[in-house]
Amino acid sequence: MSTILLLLITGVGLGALYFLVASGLSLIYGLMGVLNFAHGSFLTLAGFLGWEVSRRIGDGSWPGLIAGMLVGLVVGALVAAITELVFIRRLYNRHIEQVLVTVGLGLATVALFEGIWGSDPIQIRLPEWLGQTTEVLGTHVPNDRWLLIGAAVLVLVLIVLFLQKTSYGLVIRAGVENRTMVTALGIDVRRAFTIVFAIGGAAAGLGGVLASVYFGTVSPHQGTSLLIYAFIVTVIGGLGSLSGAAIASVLVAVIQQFANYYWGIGDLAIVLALAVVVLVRPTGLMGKVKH
Amino acid sequence: MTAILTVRGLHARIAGQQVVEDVSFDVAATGVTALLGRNGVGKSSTIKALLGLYERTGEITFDGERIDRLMTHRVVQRGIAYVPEDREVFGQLTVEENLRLAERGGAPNRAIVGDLFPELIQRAKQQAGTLSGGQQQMVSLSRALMNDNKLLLVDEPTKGLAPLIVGTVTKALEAAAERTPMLLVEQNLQVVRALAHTVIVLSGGRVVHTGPAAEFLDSDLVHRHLGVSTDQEAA
Amino acid sequence: PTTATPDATEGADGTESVAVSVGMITSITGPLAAYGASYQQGFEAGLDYATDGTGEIDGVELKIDWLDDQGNPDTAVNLAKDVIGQGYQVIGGSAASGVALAVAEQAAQNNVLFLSGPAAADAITGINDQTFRSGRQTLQDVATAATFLDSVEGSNIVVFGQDNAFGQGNVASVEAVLGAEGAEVTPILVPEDATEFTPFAQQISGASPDMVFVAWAGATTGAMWEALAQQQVLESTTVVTGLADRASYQAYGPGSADIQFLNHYFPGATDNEAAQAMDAYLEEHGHEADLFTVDGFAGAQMLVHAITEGKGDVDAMIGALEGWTFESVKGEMTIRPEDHALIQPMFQVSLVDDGGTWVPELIEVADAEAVAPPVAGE
Amino acid sequence: MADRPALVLDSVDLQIGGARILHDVSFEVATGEMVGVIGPNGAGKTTLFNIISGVMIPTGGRVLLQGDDVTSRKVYQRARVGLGRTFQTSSVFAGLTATENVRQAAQAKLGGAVSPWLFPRAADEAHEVAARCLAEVDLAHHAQTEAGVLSHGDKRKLEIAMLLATEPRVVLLDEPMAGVGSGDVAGLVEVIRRLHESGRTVLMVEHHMEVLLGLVDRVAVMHHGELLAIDTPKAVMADPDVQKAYLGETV
Amino acid sequence: MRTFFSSVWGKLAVGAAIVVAALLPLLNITIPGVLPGPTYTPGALSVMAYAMLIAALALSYHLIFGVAGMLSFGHAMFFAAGAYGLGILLKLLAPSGMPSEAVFLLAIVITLVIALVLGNLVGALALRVTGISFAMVTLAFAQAANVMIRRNTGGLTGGEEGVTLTVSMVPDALVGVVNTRNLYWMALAILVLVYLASLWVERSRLGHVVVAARENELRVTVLGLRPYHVRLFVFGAAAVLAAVAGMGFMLLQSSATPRISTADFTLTLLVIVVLGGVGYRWGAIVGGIVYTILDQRLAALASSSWIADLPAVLRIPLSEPLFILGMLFVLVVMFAPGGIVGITHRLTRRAGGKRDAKAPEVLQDVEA
Ligand SMILES: Nc1ncnc2c1ncn2[C@@H]1O[C@H](COP(=O)(O)OP(=O)(O)OP(=O)(O)O)[C@@H](O)[C@H]1O
Ligand SMILES: Nc1ncnc2c1ncn2[C@@H]1O[C@H](COP(=O)(O)OP(=O)(O)OP(=O)(O)O)[C@@H](O)[C@H]1O
Ligand SMILES: [Mg+2]
Ligand SMILES: [Mg+2]
Repeated sequence: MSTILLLLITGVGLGALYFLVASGLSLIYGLMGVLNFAHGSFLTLAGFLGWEVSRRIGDGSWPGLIAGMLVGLVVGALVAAITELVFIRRLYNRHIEQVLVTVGLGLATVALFEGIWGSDPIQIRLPEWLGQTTEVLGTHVPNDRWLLIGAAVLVLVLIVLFLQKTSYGLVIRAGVENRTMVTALGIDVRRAFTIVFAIGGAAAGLGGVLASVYFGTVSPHQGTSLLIYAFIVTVIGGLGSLSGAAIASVLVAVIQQFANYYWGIGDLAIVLALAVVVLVRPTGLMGKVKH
Repeated sequence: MTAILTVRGLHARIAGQQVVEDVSFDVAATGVTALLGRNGVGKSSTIKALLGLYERTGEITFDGERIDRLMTHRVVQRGIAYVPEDREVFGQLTVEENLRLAERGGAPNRAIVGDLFPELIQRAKQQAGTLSGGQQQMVSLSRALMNDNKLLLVDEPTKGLAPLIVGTVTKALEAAAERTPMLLVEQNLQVVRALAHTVIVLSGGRVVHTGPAAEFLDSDLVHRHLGVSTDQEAA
Repeated sequence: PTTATPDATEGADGTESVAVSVGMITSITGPLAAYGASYQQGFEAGLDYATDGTGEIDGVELKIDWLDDQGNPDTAVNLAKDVIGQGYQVIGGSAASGVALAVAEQAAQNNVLFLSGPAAADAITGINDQTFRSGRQTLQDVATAATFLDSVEGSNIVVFGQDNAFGQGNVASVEAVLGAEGAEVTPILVPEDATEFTPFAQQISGASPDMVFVAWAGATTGAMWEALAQQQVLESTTVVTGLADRASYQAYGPGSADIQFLNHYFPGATDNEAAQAMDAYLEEHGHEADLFTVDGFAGAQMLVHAITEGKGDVDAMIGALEGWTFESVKGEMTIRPEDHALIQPMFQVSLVDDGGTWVPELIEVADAEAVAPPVAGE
Repeated sequence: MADRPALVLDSVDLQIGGARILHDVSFEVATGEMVGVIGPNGAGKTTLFNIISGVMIPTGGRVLLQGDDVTSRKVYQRARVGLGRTFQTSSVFAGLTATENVRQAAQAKLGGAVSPWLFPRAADEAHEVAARCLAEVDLAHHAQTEAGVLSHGDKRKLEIAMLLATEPRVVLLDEPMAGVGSGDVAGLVEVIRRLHESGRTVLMVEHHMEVLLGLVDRVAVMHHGELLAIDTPKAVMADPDVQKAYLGETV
Repeated sequence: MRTFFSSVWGKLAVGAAIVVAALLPLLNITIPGVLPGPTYTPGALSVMAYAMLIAALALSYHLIFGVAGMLSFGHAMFFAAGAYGLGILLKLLAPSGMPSEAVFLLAIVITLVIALVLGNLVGALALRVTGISFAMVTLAFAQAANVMIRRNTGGLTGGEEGVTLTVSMVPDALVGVVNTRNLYWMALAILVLVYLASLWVERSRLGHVVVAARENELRVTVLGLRPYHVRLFVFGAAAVLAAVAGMGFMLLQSSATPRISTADFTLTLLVIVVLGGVGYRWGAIVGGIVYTILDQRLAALASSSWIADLPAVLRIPLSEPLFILGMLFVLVVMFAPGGIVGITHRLTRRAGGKRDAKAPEVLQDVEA
């Protein structure tokens, strides 16, 4: 019983991590149609720079961690905006090329990180409380999971508000379909694209810092290794549906937990789930049916 | 008659091919100027070049300002509305979202949509991609007519519309033209006759005729430039 | 026999002075670059030591090339073929087991001597006549773990590892070594891509074993140790694991003091003549000793011995190495003739807090014979 | 055989979400007959064509093609029984040349289109058919032009050429004249007339009344997803309901 | 598009290229910085053979990506099926007592059948969806295959350490550095075979339908054709060709590790095809060769001394081969959409005074 409870709670915690990684990806993919293979690098870079700042401000202290998270947000937003301005912008509506550019950036940046920070994971120090556990019905739940869950909920709410309260979502959905016509309506679609990319990047940046909290390390491959889960979550949730991504994140993580624990086949189980979803409901759990 | 738009020596290349060659014309500050020609002569390309959707060279002056170096959205923000030839509604968005996106400037006149095409109001929540061809054309027209414009560029507005609606649209364009000058591409010569005061005829990417509409439509130039026998047009 | 090249450019066979070319194929860049670097530093120190600072062997013209395999077996094979084609008689290096196995195959096919480096896979031992190793193997790690138990007989041992070749290999080794001595061995293998270890840690603490043997590698190490600490595994039982390179000393987290480490080598583990020579050489060149420096050192000693005795003739060099006993940094080492296992002492170590950082401290030296692996293929 | 109707629609219904797009549409088209379909925008004409060609599956009713019930058959299966169509918005292979476009159609008809063992040759039968069909719609001068860059009107003509090459027995034309220059309408009408006269069954949606009325045997009028009337052009034009729903007030 | 190579001169050029390639092991040509030694040396030959096998693999990927327009992330799986299939079968069949020639042939045939079945199975499922979903399904299958291989499933795949070739079952002429020349010719033969096969598929009517379906799927079905089957054929054919390259790889390298089954390895193929020029058969070949050589030689560059002396801002990026490759790739995608072959085409066309047919960006927006 306590095992099941623990699997569930830690599953939700892992799901929160997946969502933090996937939210930016899903936002960018859903609105802009850009499957961003460089997303993992956004995460990693934010993780590294967040760590560099936080250890200078106060290694293992709350102010240090909070500063690290802020830096992660800013770094994520900046890198994403620069990526969009320099690379993606020139390739509007050429989705395959956009994917390819991000693939190249992903490869190159991971190599660069290895060059700068070395290929070994670097241990980071965290506020003591995060390393402790909270007892829930006889199980010891690591405290950092609560932080992840809280952050994931916050990100979900903020992005949903952004989409509902501003017209950027509309402009971009239209722009992806037919950018020319949006400009012919007198709208500067480029700015909207940059902003959405930056927001997706900021979410990734926060995710990167929190991933390093989760693993207790920063390493050049951290982001990329999470990327595949983010892809799977995005597809299962339904391309472009943020709430779908949230549900799928938790679902995937919980399935993975149970399958890993009882049969040792967590990743096979996820792959199977993906295959089933894609074949039975190609638009994903919450995806809009295309006409 | 003063001109709202003057075009001098406009060239546009697509894929290295010259599709608009040294085109010069004026669009009068009032009423409808029609741009005519057979399929593939470059009518749509001319309009797109004006908007900056195609690479272009030449001198384009709108309302006293050179616009040939502006980006498309800036051109449009100067008060030029565009109804593209292939409707180009955003299929993934609802009708309402399509219209909302097109709202520009001070006071967009949503009422005009209801007056012209009551259908669209009922279908506000429908995905535009599922609309019938004619309904999409209505959305496309509404997007332009809703705003306060200084010039309308309208490419084949009646294409695919039922006769009943052709009548409505013709009247709407007539009404719009009273307020706003218009450059119109249209294959339906009856509509041209009803609306236009001047025609510009293109052939092979060049202007081959400019003159009053009625005079042109009644002459054998119609046959020469558009391939229509005069009696056919009358039918 | 070396390769017949249509138009030989160098290395005319035979007369008085012999030329021996050695291709050192190892990770200079890539994920194992750090291992490659310390191996190379150790090798240079060892060469200096074994040749008394001359870098030369009597009557032999020695040529050593360092080549980067980026940790990629295919690149390594291409490099191996290149040097074999040029008539090199010896290959060395291999930080990764996959690389070592692939290169060993080339060594056998083309009859050149292969001195494998840090790669720990048991499969390298006894793989073929041409392959030797200058490092330890997994079975020796496991045997060292056994030295932590007062009595193996009837004890309950959990092997906690990842479900990959490394983890499976460790389970097999523990079963072979400790199971044979009457221990009850329970493997708990976690899928390699898993990132959440809390439930497994809870499972271990529920099983209340006498000893937990942890075989772990890769990026999730920190998270795994944190989970073990959080679920009170470290407090409640003897946890044994291998102490890796310097970079990992801080990876075990706050629970470090509760972990018992078996160890291949750490700086300062020994203080014999070879160790002093190595440290002096490294210091002079601005390097620091690490886990695999000793493998490079031993590799160079083996190379020098093989060449001194065999003068570049592969069969003679193999003959010279088999059964050879020598003093190296770790102490006395013997190359077992049957399977070329390198019989060597191992260490018991603990981590102690030294002003905020964890540093290793020697508890005991495990005798070379006591931790010798069973003969491969028997 | 001969008197079996080419096409039968038997109380066809279509609902999407809550919306009723088609309601109880029934009519028959005799072999060799040409029927015009008119109706206000959004009446359901294109949807009807989609249902006949299998692009959409009705929620009720049956579709019979040459006597066979094809209601649940796939698009390609219906095409193989001899159904051909054009699209309201031109649908061509944008990256292929005009000739290659028509060639695909010709091969589909001649067989072996998907064979890995056959190679297109510059002088084989499919090529000749393609050249002939392009000439027929007056597009020979664009034979080597990539279809995607053709002007609007020219794409419409290309679609007709592809249709001709498949030699369908039942033809659905969705607004073939839309966007075609007034000077070229007559030529296209001629092509369609020949198509009909060679014994094919034709259904054609068209808002160009003057063109339509001169061509067709009967006219079906759609309104709000229902079949309002189906009768001779004369009778239909005289119907006041049709006047009101479709043509607008006549003076 | 195929203006140059479909001409008579083009055919001659292809023939000449094959002859020159076949003669290389007999010549003494040194290309410093590209090959490790003169062309007859085993080192140079094995690098070239490796490059040709990668080119053959890229060519098979070109069928799926360049011709059929399907973005697959699972192609490495079939290459791995070839390499592992051959390695495992030779090992399993070795004790059977059959003569080694029979074992060798049997293993090859069974591997081909496995690849065919696997390709059709995965294809049949994945092709039920299109676009990014297709990419994800193929990714998922490849990931599953990679997990199985890494786990040492059934004790057959050897986990991280991989499978080595059972040399005793392989013809002597293909074993050992002495015979590198033969392995080189084998690789060349495989490349030519895959080239001819893909030429065949592309030129056939089926290939044309696949291209048409890429352009407009509904239009194809309305003509009475089924895109599903032709796509499946191409997918299956590409899988078998990839497995052929994989078998050649096993023979050349004498070992296979899980690296060749990773999604990263498929990404490498994508990089190769784009680098060479999407849609050009020669692009895949040129890309494969250039990539392999760059990959091998950039490592040498990275550890060279003049890099070590540079300041950190330059030294760190330049000493990471993948960084250079990645950025090169980005530049090609952005500024040379036709890749290497595209550039040469444009140059030759310019030289011939014809105009440049590449549409400007603005226009492509309109078309999309
Ligand atoms: N991307 C392109 N590449 C090459 N030529 C093009 C391209 N786009 C259009 N053209 C050519 O430019 C010419 C003009 O096309 P345009 O669409 O302006 O004609 P149009 O007068 O509007 O014709 P229609 O009445 O059929 O709409 C055509 O011959 C067309 O083939
Ligand atoms: N998902 C949907 N929800 C609601 N209504 C829909 C949906 N899909 C289609 N419709 C409606 O079905 C009707 C049928 O459209 P159809 O395209 O058949 O009309 P049409 O007669 O061809 O018109 P036109 O002459 O304008 O082309 C339209 O009114 C359209 O808005
Ligand atoms: Mg036009
Ligand atoms: Mg319609």
